[in-house]
This record gives sequence, C-alpha cells and structure tokens, in this order.
Amino acid sequence: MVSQKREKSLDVQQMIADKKKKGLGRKAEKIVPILLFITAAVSVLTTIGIVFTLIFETVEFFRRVSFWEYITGTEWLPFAGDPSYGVLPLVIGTLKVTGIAIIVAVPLGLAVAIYLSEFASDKVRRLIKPILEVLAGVPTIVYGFFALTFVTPMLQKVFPSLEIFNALSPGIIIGIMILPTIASLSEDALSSVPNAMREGAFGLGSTKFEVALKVVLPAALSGVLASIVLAMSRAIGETMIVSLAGGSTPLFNFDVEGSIQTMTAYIVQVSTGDAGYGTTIYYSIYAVGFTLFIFTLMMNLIAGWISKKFREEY
Amino acid sequence: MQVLKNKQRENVYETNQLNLWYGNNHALKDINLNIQENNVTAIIGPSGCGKSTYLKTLNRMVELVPGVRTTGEINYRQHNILDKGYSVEELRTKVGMVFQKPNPFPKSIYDNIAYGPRIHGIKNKKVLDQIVEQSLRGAAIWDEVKDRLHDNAYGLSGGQQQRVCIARCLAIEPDVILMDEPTSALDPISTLKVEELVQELKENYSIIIVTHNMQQAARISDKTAFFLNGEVIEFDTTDKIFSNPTDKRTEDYVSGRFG
Amino acid sequence: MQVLKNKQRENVYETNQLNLWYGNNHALKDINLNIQENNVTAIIGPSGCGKSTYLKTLNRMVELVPGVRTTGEINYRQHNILDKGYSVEELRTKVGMVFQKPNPFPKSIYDNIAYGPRIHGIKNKKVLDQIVEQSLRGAAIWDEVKDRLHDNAYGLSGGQQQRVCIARCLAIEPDVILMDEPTSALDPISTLKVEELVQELKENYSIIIVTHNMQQAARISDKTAFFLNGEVIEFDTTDKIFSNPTDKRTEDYVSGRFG
Amino acid sequence: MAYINHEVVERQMTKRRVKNTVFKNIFLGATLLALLALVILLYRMITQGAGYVSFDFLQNFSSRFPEKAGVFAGLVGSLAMLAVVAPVSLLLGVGAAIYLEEYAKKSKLTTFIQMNISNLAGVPSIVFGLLGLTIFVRMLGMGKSILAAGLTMSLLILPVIIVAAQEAIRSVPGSLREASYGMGATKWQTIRKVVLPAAIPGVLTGSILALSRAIGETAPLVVIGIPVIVQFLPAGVLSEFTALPMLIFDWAKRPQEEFQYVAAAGILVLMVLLIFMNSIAVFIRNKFQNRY
Amino acid sequence: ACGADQKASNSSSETSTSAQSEEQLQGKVAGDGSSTVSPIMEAIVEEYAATQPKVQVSVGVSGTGGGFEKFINGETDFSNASRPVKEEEAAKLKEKGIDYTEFEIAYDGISIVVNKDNDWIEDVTVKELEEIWVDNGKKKKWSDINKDWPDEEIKFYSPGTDSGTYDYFVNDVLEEQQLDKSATLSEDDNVLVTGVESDKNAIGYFGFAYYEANKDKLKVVKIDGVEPTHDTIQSGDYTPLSRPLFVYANNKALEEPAMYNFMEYALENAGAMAESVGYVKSPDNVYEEDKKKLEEFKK
Ligand SMILES: Nc1ncnc2c1ncn2[C@@H]1O[C@H](COP(=O)(O)OP(=O)(O)OP(=O)(O)O)[C@@H](O)[C@H]1O
Ligand SMILES: Nc1ncnc2c1ncn2[C@@H]1O[C@H](COP(=O)(O)OP(=O)(O)OP(=O)(O)O)[C@@H](O)[C@H]1O
Ligand SMILES: [Mg+2]
Ligand SMILES: [Mg+2]
Ligand SMILES: O=P([O-])([O-])[O-]
Repeated sequence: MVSQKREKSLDVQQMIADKKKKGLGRKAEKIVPILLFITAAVSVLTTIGIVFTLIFETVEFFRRVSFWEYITGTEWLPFAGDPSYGVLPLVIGTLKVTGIAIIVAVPLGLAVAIYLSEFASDKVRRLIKPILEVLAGVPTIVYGFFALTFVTPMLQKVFPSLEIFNALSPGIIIGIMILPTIASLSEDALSSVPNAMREGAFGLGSTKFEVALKVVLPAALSGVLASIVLAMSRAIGETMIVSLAGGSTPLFNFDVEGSIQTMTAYIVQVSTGDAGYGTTIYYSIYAVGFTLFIFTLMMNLIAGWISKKFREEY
Repeated sequence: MQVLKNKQRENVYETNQLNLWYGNNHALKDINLNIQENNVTAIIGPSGCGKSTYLKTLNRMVELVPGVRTTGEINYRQHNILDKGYSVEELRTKVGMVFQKPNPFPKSIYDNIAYGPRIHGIKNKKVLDQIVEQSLRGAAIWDEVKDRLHDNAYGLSGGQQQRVCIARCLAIEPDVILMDEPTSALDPISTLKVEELVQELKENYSIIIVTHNMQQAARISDKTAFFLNGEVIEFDTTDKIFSNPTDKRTEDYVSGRFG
Repeated sequence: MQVLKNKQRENVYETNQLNLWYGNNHALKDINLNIQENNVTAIIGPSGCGKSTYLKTLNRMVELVPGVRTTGEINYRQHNILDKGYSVEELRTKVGMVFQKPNPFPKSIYDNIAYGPRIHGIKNKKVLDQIVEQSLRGAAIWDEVKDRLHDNAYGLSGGQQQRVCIARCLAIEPDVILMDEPTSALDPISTLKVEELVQELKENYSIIIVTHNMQQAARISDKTAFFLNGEVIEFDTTDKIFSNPTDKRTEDYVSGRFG
Repeated sequence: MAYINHEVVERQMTKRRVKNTVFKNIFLGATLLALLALVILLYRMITQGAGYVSFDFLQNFSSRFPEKAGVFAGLVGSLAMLAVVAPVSLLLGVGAAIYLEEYAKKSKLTTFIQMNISNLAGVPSIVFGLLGLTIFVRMLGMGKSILAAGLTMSLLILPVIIVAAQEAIRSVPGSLREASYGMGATKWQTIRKVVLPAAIPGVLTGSILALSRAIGETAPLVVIGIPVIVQFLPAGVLSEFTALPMLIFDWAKRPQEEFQYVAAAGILVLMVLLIFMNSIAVFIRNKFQNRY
Repeated sequence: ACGADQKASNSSSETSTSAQSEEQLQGKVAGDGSSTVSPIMEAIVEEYAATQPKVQVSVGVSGTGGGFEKFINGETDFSNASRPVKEEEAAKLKEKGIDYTEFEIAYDGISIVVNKDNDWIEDVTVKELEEIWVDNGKKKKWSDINKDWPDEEIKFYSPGTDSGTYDYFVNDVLEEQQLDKSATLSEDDNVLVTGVESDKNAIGYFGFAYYEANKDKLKVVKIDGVEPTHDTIQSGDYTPLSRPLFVYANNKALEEPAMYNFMEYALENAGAMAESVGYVKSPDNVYEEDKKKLEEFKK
C-alpha cells in the first residue's frame, strides 16, 4: 500500500527498517539512566561520607566531654591546663562575623540587584554582573590578607580602640565577598518576575522606584530571601578570612572590636597546630566540624522553608 | 441626535507622521491617525504588523524596550506626548492599559485595585474601599469577588483575572483605555462578558482595542484601523472596513485570505 | 476517477472512545474519529478545546507531560498505538510532526535535515546528501537555502525555518504528518507558501492540521473536525462544515461568533 | 463619582519623581561602591606584588631567599589538580543534572537528592577538607596526592556544577526536545544530540566559575596537609604536590619582610589565573546567549 | 641530535658524580610537622635538591602535633618537632609498631621583645616576666610590676595557643598558669612583630628567627642579664627560654637509600642551615651523636 505511492529515489523508511533489523542496541536506553542515577547518587554519598567522617571522632569527643557542657558552656579553653569545652564562644564569634557581613551585604546587595534589574540597561547589566562575580571568586586567602593588612589598619584610624584582630574587619570583608551572591541571585529573582507585572504597574503611572519596591520586590521575595540565607551560610562557613584577620581568642561577649575565634578558624588552628594526635583537642575539631555542618543544614532547611512559604504564584 | 453627538466628539489622540524603530527594525511607518473620544477604535492586522507597538506608543510604554527610537508626534489632548519634557507617569494615569494576558499583581484582589490610587497618594481606607467597589462594579466582577477581596488574585480564573485588571485600570479613572487583545486568552463566555463591558465603558472612556478576531472588531468597534507591515492601510468606520473596504489588501485580510 | 480514488482510501487512524486526562483535567472526552490517508484533515476549535492534545496523542507525544492518563484506543494502520508494547520511536518515525513555532535545532540546516536519518542509523554521506536535497525540495525551500546548507538554521526567517522543519520531517519519509498551527507564527507570504506545500504533500502523505484560522481550514482541507471543550462536535467534509453545519455550535464558531 | 483628583495627582508627581531619582542614585551608588571595593583590592594586590612577578618567579621553586622564591611547583600543582577536578566534577555534575532534569520522576527520592545537593552547596569547605583527609587520603590510601586533593575539590564544587548544569538543561526549550522525539529519537539520543549541545554553553559558564573556586580554595588543602616545601614537579596523579594558595599561605608567615611581597606576587599570579578563567566564562556566556 | 647530546651529557655527569662516590639516587621522602622547624628544613631541602635532583622530598607544615599524627599513621618518613614526642604520641607509635629515632638539629631561643620607643625596660628577671604575663583577672599596667615604669596598660602579643612556642612559654616560664587573657594571640608571628612594632606599650615573644629578621624594628629584652644571641642560646646561658628542635625519623624508612641519604645530608648541614635562617646551631657533639644514631641504619 505504502509502496504504491510515488516513485522514490530513496526509500528511507526501508533503510531505517534495515538498520533496525541489524539491531542497533537498545542497551544504551537501559544502561544510561542507571549510570546517570549513580552520578546523582554521588552527592548523597558525599553527605553520608561527611557524616561518617565526623560522627566517630565526634562520639569519641563526647565520651570525654559532656554534651551539656559543650552546648551550654561559655568558656572554650582547650589548651589550658584545666581545659574547658563550651562551644558558645566559637558560635558567638561565628555569629558576630556573620551578622556584620549580613549588615554590609544585604542592603548593598539588594541595592545592586535592584539597580541592575530595574534601572540599568541590558548592556550595563551584562558588563557589571560578571565583574561583580569576580568579587565572589577572589580566593578567601587573598581576602584574608587584605582584611588583615589593609582594612584593619584603615579601620583603626576611624576606631582607635580596634584591635589587630577583631570581628569588624573580617565581617566587612566577608560582607563584600557574599555581596555578589546576594546581588546576583536576587537579580535573577527580580529579573524573572514577568515583565507583564511591570507593564501593569507602569500602565497605572508608577515610577520605576515604585514598580521595583511595590511590585517586583514583593513578587521576587522568596528568591531574594533564599539568596540571603545562602549567603549567610557561606559567611558561617568562611574560613581563611577569619583565620587570618579574626584572631584566635574565643570569648563569650558581643564586642566586635576585639579578637574573636570562629568555629572554622578553630579547625584551622588545630589543623596547623601542635595538639597531639588522639588528644581531646584532636577530637574536638570533629565535634566543631559537626556543629558547623548542623548549622549549615539548618540554614538550608530555613531557606527551603522560606522559598516554599513566600513563593508567589504568577 | 446621535449624529449631532458624533460631530461634537473631540480627538483624544492625533498622530502625525509617527515612525518607530526597534534598533534597525522599522516597526511603524508614517502613521497618521486621529482617535475620537467616547468611541471604540479597533486596530486589526496580521501578526507582527505593529498593532501592539502602536498601542504601546500611545502611553509611551514602548520606551521600556531598550533601543527604541521614534520620530513624528502624538498629540494627546493637544499636547505632544513624545516631547522629552512630558511626564510619562502623568500620561499613564490618564491612559490606562489592559494587556493580552491578564497580569494581576501577586497580591490580594483588593490590593490590586488599590495599587493605583495608593501610589497616587490616596491612603484613606474608606475612600480606597469605595474606589475598589466602584471599580470592580465598573468591570462587572464585583458580585463574583466581593466575598474574597483579600484572596490572592491568582486564585481567579483567567476571565476573572482579566476583568480584575480592567477594574485596576478603572480605579485611577483614566480618560482613555488601551486594550491589547484583551480576550485572546479567554474562553468564549469570558470573552462575551468583556465585550459587553467594553460596550458599556465607552459611555465614559475612549477605548482603543487591538484584536486579531475580526468578528470581534466588527461587533464592538465604531472605527477600525487596518495595519500591515507597520503601515496604516485603511482607517474608517467599522462598517465601511468590513463591508466595503477601499484597499484590496484590507479586503483580502478581512475575508480571511491571509493572517 | 477522482471519486473512485476517494472510495479506495483507507483509514490511517481510527480513534475509538478516546479519553484523556491531565491530572484531573479531563481534556479529551469520548473521541471517535477516523482519518483517511492522502487527505488533509483539519481540526478547528477555540483555544483550549483539546486540538493540540488530540494531535499529540496521535504520535503519543502527549506522554511527555507528566501525569497524563488515557483510555480507549487509537488504531494506526490497524494497530492500537496506546498499547504499552507499541514502540513509540517506531510510531514517530512513521508519523512526523510540525509545530506551531518553528523549532529547528541550533545546528546547520544540513544537520537539521540529516538528524532524523542519522539517529536511525543512516551514516552514509552520499545517502544523507541525497535525503537532504530531496527533503528540502519537497518542502519547497531547496532553492532558497542550497548555498547555505552549513549555516545555522537560526539565521533563516521564520517562514523559512518552518519549511526547514517540514523538510526535517519529510527526511524520514513519514506516512502521516501532524501539523499544529504551522502558520500561526508566520507572515502572510510564508503562510501562503506553507499552504501550497500542504496541498502538494497530500499527494504522498496523510496530513492532519490544527488551525485557528478557519479560512485556512476551508482553503486547504478535505475534511474538518470541530472540537469544543474536549469533545468532537462535528466531523465532516470541509464544505459541509463551513457551508451547512449540522450543529448550532459549529455554525456559531465558523461564523466567528466566539473564539 | 470621581475620587482621583488629577490636579492633586499632578502635584504629587514631582515629589514621586524626585524620590525615584534619589533612589536610583542610591542604588547606582551601591553598585559603584561594590565595584570600588574590587578596584581597591586589585590595586593593592598589584602595587604590592607586581615588583616580584617576573619570568623567574614563574619558573622557580620556593626558596628560603625571597629573591629566588617562585611559584613554579604551586602553579603546576594547582593546574594539575584542576586537570583532575575538571573532568571528575563535570562528568559527575552534568550526569547528575541530566538524571535530575530528564530522567528522575517526581518522587520523594528525587526531592531528597535535590535537597541534599542544595544542602551540600552550603557545607563549609573546611568540612570537605576533613572528608577528603579521612576518606581519600587515609581510607583509600591516596596520600596527599593530586588525586586526593582533586577529588576533594571535585566534591566541594559538585553541587555548584550540578545546579548550573540543571539550569542550563532546563533552559533548553521543550520545543527542541519535542522536535527530536517527533522524529522517533529515543530519550538518550535526544539528550545526547539535542539537549546537551544546546546546554553546553550554560554548563561551561557555571562550571568555569566553580572550577576557579576550586583553584583558590585554601582551607581544605590546609586540613588535608598538602606540603609546602616541594622542590619537584608532580609526575602523576598519585604524586605529592603543592598548590598556589598553600605557598601564599606559607610565604605570608615567613619572618623576613620581603616574603610579604613574595606572597603578594603569588596572589597576583593566582588572580591573573582566575580572571583569565572568568573571562573565558564571560566570553562563552556572551557569545552563546539567546541562540534560540 | 639535540636529544642524544643531552643524554650523553647526562650520563657523563652521572659518572662524574659517582666518581665522587655520590651516586644518583631516586626515591621519595615525605615529612611534615613543626612550623618552627620548617624554615630550617626548607633550606636543607632546597640545597639537597641541587645534589640529588631525583630524590623528591616534600615537607608539610601541619605543626608538631599534626606532624606526629601523620607520622603515627605511617604517612610520613620523618616528622619535625619543636618539642619532644609526648607520651600519648609515643604510646600510639608503639601501638602501630612504628620504631623511630630522635635527632636534635638546632636550637630556638624564644625572644622577648618590646617597642623600640620603650625606654624603661632593658632587662627582666624570670620572676618579673612571669608577673608581667600571668593573668591576674584585670587589666595590667606597667606600673603594677615596677613603680618606675609608666602608668599605662600593657599590650600583650603571643603566638597562638596551639603552637609549640606558646606551649613552651606557658609551661616553662609561667609554670602552667593562665597567660594574660587580654593578649593578642596569633598563628602568624608577623602579626606579633607588627603589633609590637606599632605600640609603645606592647610586649611580645616569639621564635628567635622572627626577632633576627626584624631586629631593626624591635627591641629585645635581656633575661636575667642575658641577651638572646647565637652564642648565649647555643651555650645554654639564655635560660629558660631556649629549646631544642627535633626531627623524628621512621626507622624502616631509614633503611631506604634515598631517605638515609637525605637524613645524612640533613644532619651534615643542619647547623649551618639553621644559622642561615635565624636559628642557632646545637653544640657539635649533638650532631656527632646524631650521626652515630644514623649510621646504625647504613647498609
Ligand atoms: N521588544 C521588541 N524588540 C524588538 N522588536 C520588536 C519588539 N516587539 C516587537 N518587535 C517587532 O516589531 C514588529 C511589530 O511587532 P508588534 O508586537 O507590534 O506586532 P503585533 O501586530 O502586535 O503582532 P501580534 O499580533 O503578534 O501581537 C515586529 O516585527 C516585531 O518583531
Ligand atoms: N501540559 C499540560 N498540562 C496540563 N494541562 C494541559 C497541558 N496542556 C494542555 N492542557 C489543558 O488541556 C486542555 C486542552 O489544551 P490544548 O493545548 O489541547 O488546547 P488547544 O485546543 O490546542 O488550544 P490552543 O488553541 O490554545 O492551542 C486545556 O484545558 C489545557 O489547559
Ligand atoms: Mg501584539
Ligand atoms: Mg494548541
Ligand atoms: O609548629 P610548631 O613548631 O608551633 O609546633
């Protein structure tokens, strides 16, 4: 019936049928998804690996130090003759730096995002966004020296009581480091608000600022908040900047002018330090690492919850 | 009497030698078009002929596209709106716009309607309540939404959303309403409702409507402009355009030979 | 003789009691439709009535949407394609599809056309060259592109892109070609070209075309099905549907009273 | 009834337009401030380090004499590590992204994997260092090799690459997939011949940024204990090595003041490398944007 | 032709070196450990690489403790230490069946430094030093220690808590009492140098090498009348602030020719190299003893 049709110089369907008979394997269709699933599973294995890595030494640590002391103690003196292991000073140190970073990065980052998405021309945006992303790509060790050798001395001219090691300088620098994360991700969120929404608002006589603030920002809120939380978790996990410019004095206070120590900086201190293998100090870095892991996990859950809760339907 | 009234109608818009380019794309060519008040003016033409572009020029919304250039003039109530000094925000409070796809803000119905008045400085709760009700009534949707004013507008059906958008536009009491294919995303019944609404609104507003549905243009408009490739081929009373067009291309188009 | 030929035509598709749900949305309801070979069958109806859905069921493309369920049967050349065991890849090599928006691959024109033959194992350069030329000729675009076969297909105009897509589809010499509003994104002249092409193609292929342009359906199809809300309201020769429909709703629709 | 008094509206308009202008300038100022921070950073690095960067600096091993010290071993080591990180992380990342975007059904497992990826993206790099030390260096006995460090860094940037690749794959229009399926192509054929080629620019852009992060990361290397006194070039992936950031970290702690400038010069080399990689990413992004 | 030439010249150089009984060896030697020792080790490795280019020596700087951790795990052939191995560590080494040999390679003198403009301090007793540095729960002024000293707050700069230097200072000078809590602690000794350099009321301590490199910026304080110099440290006059530095070698590894050769070279040159990077030679008999210990592994 089909062959009854026009004269064909080539019978492609016949050729296709021939190739089929030769059995061009269907195997790939079956194997490929399995292989791909395995690659996807690597990320899960990594998480399992992290927990596995941390859990044994952490358990050993809590065999030596009471869990209660750890989470409520306000003294972190692992190297003292009579050591104490209250993690709160390290947590406070981390939060001080993170807090300052957020205070710097959120208003600036949002302003940049709004400028790029609502005011700047396409050309300017395409130029500035990658340049700003360089800020996120600067190695943290570079930032660390910058903070220690440039920012701190500068700040000391303004605040004479500022010590060499303090929370302020690394906080500001981490703020600059996470600024592109907030700016870039928020800009994505703002830009993905449909233009129809802006047109609707402009059509009613709004100025650009009103459109940005009253229509676009609320519509992109979930993305913006998620970017902030993500940036916060980067600030919490930041290591080299605080190691170099924050100091190594875990103190339980809210002073930002004096030396601090963060959870990450503690791990670096011990990793490059003198503490003997098998000592409580050795195990403590795993406990602190685990605490960090829990912190970032929580941040992530919060981010997920935020994007669900504030997701706008349009 | 009807004839008399027609004679008295003033032009809301007078377009003289309007040209518009998107970069190098010459999208509008030497447009001359006068639009009367309290009338429904339909703009028809095949896809890409410049209908939306022209409509968006009337409230300068087209400027949101980067790289747009215009020459010529558009006088709205005797003022050339293409003048640099002309305040677009003011223009747009006088000229409302309804879009092809319903585009309510992701806020409550109430906040959608109150948005315009609010940005224009009306804060008084009582007044806002009154504006919201009046606008929703004006858009023939009050009864359907009065019990859920504080629900998100995205919970409504497409046809309802479109009428909320019309209400939002009425809330700033514009002089002119621009509509860009306002029913093309709607089902037949919603379409009918919007068409009826347009008929009512023209008592108080001047309406310019872009449509790809020729029967719709024939049904609801007083005058019709036929665009092709960025030019106005013919502009006349709707009767004339559909029953006895002057230009062969108009005839081909309205009889469905292309587009 | 023409009459005789008509009588001999077999059904390519026989659809029996087809129902389809997108999740809870009952998009196709009890469809019964037989489609003859070497014919142009048009499907018309207002937006959202299920035209595209039905078309995509004919090559099981609709399965790409998660959560789709079907009941009933569609026999293609006497085999029920909705059977689990039926190979979709084989079906789709016999049933080509052209989409509403031209969707060439971001590759050269040549590679676009050769894509189908290649994935089916045809590697021979000579054979491919022949297939490419033959398909582009078949889609009436050979002369326009023969000197730039290795340029990116995105450099072509919309109308040319659409014909390249048709050529791409011809390259595997399908039995049936499904077309979903193939001209709705095209300018009048390109539309005309594609319409002429469809007329030529029906000599060798069975064509099913969805269109929102009723005049187009009237111009190019032999039979027309009118869909409304997921149901087939009327299916008959095109002449009958447009001049003397049985159902009131069909009449309302073809005379432009809604949609 | 008229509620809107157009005269009042007109009067307020001036105020609103001024407000608009003021805020626009504030936003612009913030943007310039951020750029200024970058400029100061770069300026300082250049003025501190430029004097020490020379051909010899690129060719010498580290030394106890500041004028003889060079980045050779670190530069080669970092690039060698990149040669491990790039294929491993791209293969795993793109594979996972294809799985999640094209194959995975909406199930609890998929949601879990997705959540897990975004969580991993937030795990501090130093924790990855502990992971690498325990699993790769010790358990799998790779030692402080290029392979061990490279795998650690691969896992570190994997979530970023997966997310970038997912976005790139998602942004390939469905119409291209439909066209391919319509020709009777199988799923894998469609992915391999249509989806991946179209997604590659996006994948590369995101990945290069992630890879440049892997080059600059210091904390995991410190935890793994990558040596800094290395007077030889790595011979293979199992060879010990040193990396640029480790050398910088080491030099900056030396007693002689001149080493501060050596460190600054090392930083400059690192930054040039990173800016070079970023430029490639920007080039790809701009060249292949909006093709369809 | 060029390649062949090179080969020829290579082999000729080989024969000439073997003629000097310095055969070309091949192999890998890995070390890790103290940051204090690392400058000496770097100098040794740098020089050694010139004589035996095919022996690849890598040295990490994980600190004495971190170094021992790796040594215990069998990951390294030798471990640098700024203190003797601790009991726990020795126990672990035994448990793992790792036999090792201790070599003393140099001395480090901990230097007490103050600002250049400090004109009141020249010489302190160990007792005074203790009084200055021990935490007394409140802010301390110079005048609290000595009436003649200014009525200004003392600023303390100390190496980080997890460094051998801190450990030594707290153990041997402060006798395990709490070091003043207001002290700026830094893992990077350069920060201490800068800190003391820029504050008139500052006092700090760190390894002798850091003082040597920054002599012109700082003022060193004599302890019981003794100034830290190469001589006073080597002779042991500078007490209690000088300490020996060690290298621990894995005995099994020493049986490898490359490792043996490297250690031989290291002990030969340790004194000179130590001096060249600002440390102090141990007395000659120490090196003699070291060499004897090493020779037992000669095959
Ligand atoms: N934002 C834009 N940037 C560049 N060119 C544009 C833009 N919008 C429209 N154009 C071009 O301007 C011309 C007119 O477009 P316009 O949208 O006004 O057509 P239209 O008549 O409204 O078509 P449709 O019926 O499809 O809505 C077209 O060639 C189109 O490609
Ligand atoms: N991917 C999808 N998921 C869920 N529902 C869908 C999907 N595609 C279509 N539908 C629904 O199925 C119904 C029929 O849609 P279909 O696209 O077949 O209409 P159509 O007649 O082709 O309309 P149009 O003329 O606008 O293309 C509509 O109610 C639509 O909302
Ligand atoms: Mg339009
Ligand atoms: Mg459709
Ligand atoms: O590195 P340390 O010498 O302080 O152990």
